[in-house]
Amino acid sequence: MDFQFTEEQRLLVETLNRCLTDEATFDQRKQTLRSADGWSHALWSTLCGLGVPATLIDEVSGGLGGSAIELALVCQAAGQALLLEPVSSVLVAHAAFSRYAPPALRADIGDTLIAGEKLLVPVIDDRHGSLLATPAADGLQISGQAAVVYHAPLADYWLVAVSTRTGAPADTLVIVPRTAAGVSLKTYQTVDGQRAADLHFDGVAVPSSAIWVTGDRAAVEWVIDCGILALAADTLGSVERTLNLTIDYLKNRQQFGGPIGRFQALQHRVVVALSKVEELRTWLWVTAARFHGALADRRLDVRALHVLACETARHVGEEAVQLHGGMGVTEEMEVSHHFRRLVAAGIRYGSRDEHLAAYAQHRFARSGTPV
Amino acid sequence: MDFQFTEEQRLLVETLNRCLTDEATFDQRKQTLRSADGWSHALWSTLCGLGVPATLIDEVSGGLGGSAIELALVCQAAGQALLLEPVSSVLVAHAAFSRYAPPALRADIGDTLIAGEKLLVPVIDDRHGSLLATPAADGLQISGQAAVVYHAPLADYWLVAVSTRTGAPADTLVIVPRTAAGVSLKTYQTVDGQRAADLHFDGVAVPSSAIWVTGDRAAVEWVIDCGILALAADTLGSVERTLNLTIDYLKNRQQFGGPIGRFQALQHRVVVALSKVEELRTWLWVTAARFHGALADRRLDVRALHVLACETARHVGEEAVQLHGGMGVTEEMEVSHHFRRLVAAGIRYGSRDEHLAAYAQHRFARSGTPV
Amino acid sequence: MNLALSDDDRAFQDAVRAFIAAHLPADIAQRQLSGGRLDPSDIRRWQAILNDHGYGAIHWPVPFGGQDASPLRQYLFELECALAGAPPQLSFGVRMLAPVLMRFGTGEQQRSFLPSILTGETWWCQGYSEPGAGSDLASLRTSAVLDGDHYVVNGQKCWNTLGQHADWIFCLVRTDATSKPQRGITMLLINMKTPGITVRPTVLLDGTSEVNDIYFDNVQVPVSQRVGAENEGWTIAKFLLVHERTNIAGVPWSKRDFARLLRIAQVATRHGRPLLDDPDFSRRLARLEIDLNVIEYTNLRMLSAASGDLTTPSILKIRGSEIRQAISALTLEALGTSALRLHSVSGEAPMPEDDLTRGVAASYLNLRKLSIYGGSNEIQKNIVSQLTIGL
Amino acid sequence: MNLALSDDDRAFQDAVRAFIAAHLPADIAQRQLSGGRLDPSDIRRWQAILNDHGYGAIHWPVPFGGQDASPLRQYLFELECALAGAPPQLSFGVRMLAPVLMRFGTGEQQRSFLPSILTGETWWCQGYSEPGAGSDLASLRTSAVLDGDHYVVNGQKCWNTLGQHADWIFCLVRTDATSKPQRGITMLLINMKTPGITVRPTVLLDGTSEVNDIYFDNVQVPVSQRVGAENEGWTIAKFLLVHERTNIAGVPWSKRDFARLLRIAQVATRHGRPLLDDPDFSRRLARLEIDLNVIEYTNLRMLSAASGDLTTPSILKIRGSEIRQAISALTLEALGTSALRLHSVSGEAPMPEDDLTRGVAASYLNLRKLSIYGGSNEIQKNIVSQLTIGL
Repeated sequence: MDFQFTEEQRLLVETLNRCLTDEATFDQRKQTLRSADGWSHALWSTLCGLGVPATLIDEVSGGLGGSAIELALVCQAAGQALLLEPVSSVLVAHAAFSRYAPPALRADIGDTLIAGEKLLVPVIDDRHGSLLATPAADGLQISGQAAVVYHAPLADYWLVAVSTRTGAPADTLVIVPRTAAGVSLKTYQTVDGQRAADLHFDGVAVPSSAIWVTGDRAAVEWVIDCGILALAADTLGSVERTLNLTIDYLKNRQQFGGPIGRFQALQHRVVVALSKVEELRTWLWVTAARFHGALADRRLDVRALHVLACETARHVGEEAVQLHGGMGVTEEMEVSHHFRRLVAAGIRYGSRDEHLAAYAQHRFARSGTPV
Repeated sequence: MDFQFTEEQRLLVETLNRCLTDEATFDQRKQTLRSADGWSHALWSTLCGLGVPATLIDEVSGGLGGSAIELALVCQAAGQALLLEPVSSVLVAHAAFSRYAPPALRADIGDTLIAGEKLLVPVIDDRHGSLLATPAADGLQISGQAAVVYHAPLADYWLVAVSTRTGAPADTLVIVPRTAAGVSLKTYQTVDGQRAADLHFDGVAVPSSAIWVTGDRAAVEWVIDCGILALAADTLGSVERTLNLTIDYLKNRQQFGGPIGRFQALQHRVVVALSKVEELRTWLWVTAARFHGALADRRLDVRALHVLACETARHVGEEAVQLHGGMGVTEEMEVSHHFRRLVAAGIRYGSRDEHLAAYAQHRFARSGTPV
Repeated sequence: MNLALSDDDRAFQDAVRAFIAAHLPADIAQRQLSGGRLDPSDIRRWQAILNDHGYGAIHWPVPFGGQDASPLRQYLFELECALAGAPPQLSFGVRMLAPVLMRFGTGEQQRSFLPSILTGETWWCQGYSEPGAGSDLASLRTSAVLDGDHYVVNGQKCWNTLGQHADWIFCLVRTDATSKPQRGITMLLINMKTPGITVRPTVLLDGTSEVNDIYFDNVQVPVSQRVGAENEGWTIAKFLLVHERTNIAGVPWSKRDFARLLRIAQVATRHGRPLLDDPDFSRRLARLEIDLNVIEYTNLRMLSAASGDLTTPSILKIRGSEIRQAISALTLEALGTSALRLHSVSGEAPMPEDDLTRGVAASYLNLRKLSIYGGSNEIQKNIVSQLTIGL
Repeated sequence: MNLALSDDDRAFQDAVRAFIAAHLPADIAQRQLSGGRLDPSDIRRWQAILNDHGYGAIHWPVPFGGQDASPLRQYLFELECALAGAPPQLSFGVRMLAPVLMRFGTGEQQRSFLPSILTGETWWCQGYSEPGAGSDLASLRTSAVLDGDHYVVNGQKCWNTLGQHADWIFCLVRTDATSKPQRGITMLLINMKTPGITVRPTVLLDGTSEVNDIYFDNVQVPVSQRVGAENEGWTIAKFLLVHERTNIAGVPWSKRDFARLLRIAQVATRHGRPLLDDPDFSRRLARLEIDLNVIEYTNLRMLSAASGDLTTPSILKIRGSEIRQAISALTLEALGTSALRLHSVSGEAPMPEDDLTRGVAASYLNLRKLSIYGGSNEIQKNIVSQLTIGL
C-alpha cells in the first residue's frame, strides 16, 4: 500500500505551483476579474506551455496519458490559485476525450486540444436533464437547454451529454462546435467570478462523426464523476489556502493587546477546520487512486467525496470569513474570493443531501426497494 | 401576551423544590437506587402530602384541576431532583383520567388516586403497536405486549392504549388492574436507574366499565402528547441542573495552575449548551401554554418540543460529561446520573428523526402525498 | 401564562396592517420581497410616510413624537413591516442616536436633531470601529483635541455603514490618551460636510459598498456638538448596547426570508417534484422553522419580562444571526446552481431576473456580516460566559 | 499511489485470518461480538494463544520475540482480530511498557520483564494520573524518596485502568519537588503485591469498575526497578506518547462496532419495515460509514508515510474517538427503548439477553471515556493548535 506520488507527479505539481505563484497572483486575478473576457489568455498560454492541456489526453493521441491523480493534482493547484481559466473543465473534457472520442476525431482535433489552441469543455445539466437528442438524417438533432454551464462561453467545442428518451437521464455524448447553427447562449459571471452560460439548443444537427457514445448511461456517469473529482480537488486546494490565510491572520491581527490567535476558542475552531481538510485530503486521493481500478466501487467513493467536499467547503469557508471578522467580507481580502469559490463548489454537481441519499441507496437498499 | 406564571404556580414550584432539596438529596437517591424496590415510598408519601398526585386531577373529581403548565412544572422539578418516584407517569395518567375516565370510575377510584394511595400509570407502546383488543362478552379482551413501560411495576392500575384493528395504531384507552388475570411482566432497572417492565397480556378481560374511549385515535395521541410534554419538562429540569453542576465544576476544578473555567474554548461550549437550554425552556412553556387552546396546532408544537428535547438532552449530557473529564463518568458524581437520565430521554417516545419527519409531513405535505 | 395578544395589542396590529396596506408604495415592497437591493431613497421615502402617519418612531416617548410603544408593539410593528416588504428603518438615527440624545443630550441638541430623524430628512451614521479597534472597541485612537470652542478631530473610522449617504455622523473619539482605554472616550456629532472628512467606500464580497472608511483630517467640531461630558463616551456606548435590543434577533427579517424560502420550495423542483416534497429538504426546512419559532418566542419572552436575564440578549444575537444565515444558506441550496448567476456579461440577451433566484446568493454573502458586526458572536459568547462562569 | 496491499502483506493478512479461524476460542469471540463485557481471563488466555503462534507482539523486534511488523501489518493484524471477535491485547505491557524498556531499560530489566508480557503471565497497569493531575499530568505529586537502595513511594494515583487484575504497575513519581514540574519526574516499576499498596475500584456510570484509585503508603521500591535515570520520567512519558500511535484512531474497534450496527439495522424495524430501509436512518448510517472509511484511510496514510505530519496523531485521536462514540450512539438509537433495559430485578423471569440489545447502552456510556482519556480531545486540540498557530 503506497500513498506517495510518483516523481513525475511531484514534478508536475512543483512546476505548476511555481508558475502560478509567479503569474497567477491575487493582484493579477483582481485585474482579470475586471477584464472584458473574465479570464487571462496570457496565463492560459503559459499553462499550455507547461503542457497542462496535454495532461489528461491519452498517449496514443499524443498526450501525457495522465490518470485521475494527475487530474486532481492540477485542479488542486487551480483551486489554490483561484484560477479563472477553464483548467478543470478542459481537463475533465480531455479525460472523456481520451476514453470515448472516436479515432477520426482524435486525429482531427487531438493536436489542437493538446496545444490548448482549441478549448473543449463539458456541458452536463444532469439536474434538469432537458437536452434531448432525436434521430436525424446523418446522426442526431439536439434541442433543449443546459443551465449554468461553467466555462461554456470560453470554449470552441462542447462535449454535450444528452438524453435519447424524454425524461430519462443523459446517456449519450456528442461534440458540438460553439459556432453550430441553432445554438444560442446567455453569458454571465458567476458568484465565484467565473464565466458561465445558459445554453439553448434549437434543433442543432450532430453528424454521426461527432457522436462519441450513445445509449450508455455509464459513460455519462463516468464523465460526471470526473467532474466531481475535479471539483473536489479544486475545493481541497481552496480550503488548504483558506486555512493558511486564516492561520496567518490569527497570528497577525492584534486585538485586546495581542494576536487574536491566542484565544483558545478560536484555536479549537481552527483545529476542527484543519481536521476536515485533512479528511477531505485523504478521501480525494483514495478516490483518485481507485478511480480507474476494481478495488472499490467508484460510485460510492465519488458520492462520499462530494459529500465531504460540500461540507468542508461550507464549513471552512464560513469559519474563515468569521475568523477574519469584518476583513473577511471585503473584496480586497483573498479569503473572500476563496469563500465565494467554496460557496459555488457546495452547490455545483448536485447537493450534499442528494449525494448522501444516493450513497445510502446504492449501499444499503436491498432487493430493489428504494430507500 | 404574558409569559409569567401565576402566584399559585410559583408557590407550587417553590414548595416542591424546597421539599425536594431537603428530602430528595443525591445521597438519598443513591441509597434508593440500591434498595429492593428502587423507589422511595417515604418520599412518595411526602410528595402526596404536598398534593402532587392531586395536581392534574380535575376539580369535579376533587383534584386541583391543573393544566399542562402544572404538569410541566412538577415534571421539571422531578427532573432537576432526578426522582425515581413515578411522578411524571402518574401525572400524565391523571391528566388522561380527568379528560377521559367514565364518571363511575371517577367516583370509584378518584379519591385514592388523589391521595396517591393507588398508582395509575400509562402503558403506551406506540412504537410496536402490538396490543390488540377484541370484542368480548362484557367489554374487550386484550392480548399482546408492551415493551419498556416506565414505572409499570410500581403501579396499581395501568391506563392501557390498545388497537382495535390489527396493525393499526392504538385508538382505545382502558384501565387494567396490575393484578388482572392474564397479565405477566418482566421487571428491570433501566439505564437511568428507574423501574420499568415488559408487559405481556394474554386474553386479559376488560369489562365495559373499564373502557375510557374506543376508536378514538385523537384521544390516544392526546395522552402521548402529554407524555412527551412531561418528558420534555423532566429533561429541562435535568439539563438545567446539569448545566449548573458543570459551571460549578469549571469554576472549581484546578488544572494548569487555575480553574479550568478560564479556558475560552470551554467557556464558549458552555454558552452553546446554555443557549440550547434557554431555547428548550422557551418552547416547553409555549407548548404547555398552548396545549389546551386553539392558538396553534398542538401536534406541531409537541413534535417540535420533542425534537428540541432530544437534541438538548444529548448535547448537554455529552458536553457536561466531557467538561467534567474523568469525573464525569463516575457513579459518585451527580452529573453522570443526569447524563443517564438524558440518554434515556433522548430515546423514549420515539426518536428525534421520527418526530422531525412527522413535523415536516404534517406541516409541508400537500394533497396527501407522503413527504 | 397567556400567549394570546391582548385586545389592545391586537387592535394595534390591525391598525399597522391597515396602514401598511394603504401606504406602503408598491415599488418599494416589490424590490424588498424579490430580494432586490436596498435603495437609500426607499428608506428616506418610507421614513417620511411613517412619520406622516404617526409611525415615525413608535418607541419614542410621546413628547418627542413617538407612541411610547411597548417592546411587544415594537416587535409587532417591525414584523408587519418586514412581512409586507417595507424597508427597515435606518436604526442609526431612530434607534441608536435618539435614545442617547434623550438621555444624555442637551435640550438644544434634542430640539436640533430629533425632528429631522423622525421625518427622515437627516441620515445619520455611526463612527465607532477603527482598523485597530473592532471587537476591541475600547482601543480606538481617533483623537479629538480641544482648541477653544472646537474639537479638532484626526483619525480613521472603518466599517461605517451607509455613511456615503449620511448627513451627520455620531462618533466615538479619544479625548484623553493617558488614562486606561475605556476612560478618555467622548461622543461627538459631526456634520459630514465639514471640511477634512473623506469617505471611501469599501467594496464587499457581495459587490456592494455598504460600508466605508472615513478619514478625519483636522476636522473642526463645535463643543456644542459633544454629547454628554468629555470622557464619558464609553458610558454612552454601553447604554446603547443595553438599550438597543428589542430586535436583536432580527426575527422579522428571518420570517420574511423564511416565507420566501417556502415559496421557492414550492416552485423549485428536485428530480422532477417540488422541493417541498423532497424528504431531505422538507426535514431541513422543518428543523429551521422550529429554530425560527423558538427564537421568536425567546425574543417575545424577553420583551415581556419586567427584567430579563442578562444573558438573553447575547443569546438572541448569536442564535438570531445563525438562524438568519441558515435561512439564506438553505435558500441558496434550494435554488442550486441557478443561484450562482451574478452579473450578465453577454451582449445577446439580458440576464434572467426572475423573482426566485434574484439576490439570493448576494444575500447569503451579505449576511455573513450578521455574526461579525454589532459585537461579534465570539464577543457575545465572552459576555455570556462572564455572566455565568465569571472567569 | 497504489492502495492495493502488496503480495507479501496480503499473504500476512491471509495467515492471520487462518490463525484466528483456527485458534480463537469460540466462547471468547461470542462474548466479544455480542457486546458482552470483557473478562480479564479472556485477555490472558488469548495473549497466551497469540504467543504460542508467534503473534504475541508482532511489532516487537525479532530478538525480543516479535516480528518487527510494519505499522501497516500491525493495523491489519488488529483489524482481523477485532472483526473476528478477539479481545484487545492489553496495551500496558505489549505496547506501552515494552517499547520503553527496549529503549530506556537495562538488559536485566528487559530479561526480567519482557518475556512474561509476551506470554500474558504478567498483567501490567499504568500509574500516571492523579486527582490533581489529569490533563495537567506534569503537576503530579506522588513522591518517591531515595532511602539507600530503595525508593519510598507515597501518594495516590487515579484513573488506573484494570489495575485490580494487575501484577505490576509502571508509575510516574516525583523525585524532585523543587525544579519545574516537567523535571523531577521518574518512572518506577512496582510489584502490586508490595506492602503499602491499596487498590480501590471506582464505580463508573456503566456499572463497571474498569478503573481504580491506587494508594501508596511508604511503598518500598528497589532502585533496580527504576527505568532510565532519575528525573528523566517526563522524557519517557513523551516517548510513549509519540511511540504509541499506530492504533490511536481505534479503527478496528469502530469497524467491529459498525458491523454490529449494520446487523441491527437489518433486523430492527421502524414502522414495520427494517431500519435499513428507513430514509433518515440509512442516511445517518451512510454518513457515519463515510467518516469511518475516511478515518481508516487517514490512519493508513499516516502509517505508510516515512514521516507523518505531527498534527495527524492528534486528529486521529479526536476523530477516531468521535466516530466510535457516534457509532455507539447510533446503535443505541437504532434499538430505541429496548436498549434501555439494564439489570433484571424481577423474580419471575430472567431479563431477556438477546444478542442485539445486549451491552449496547452500557457500551455507549462506557465509550464516553474515549474523548477524555489518553490526552483529552481538548488537550489534543491544544497540541494541534500549538503546532499550527503556535500561540
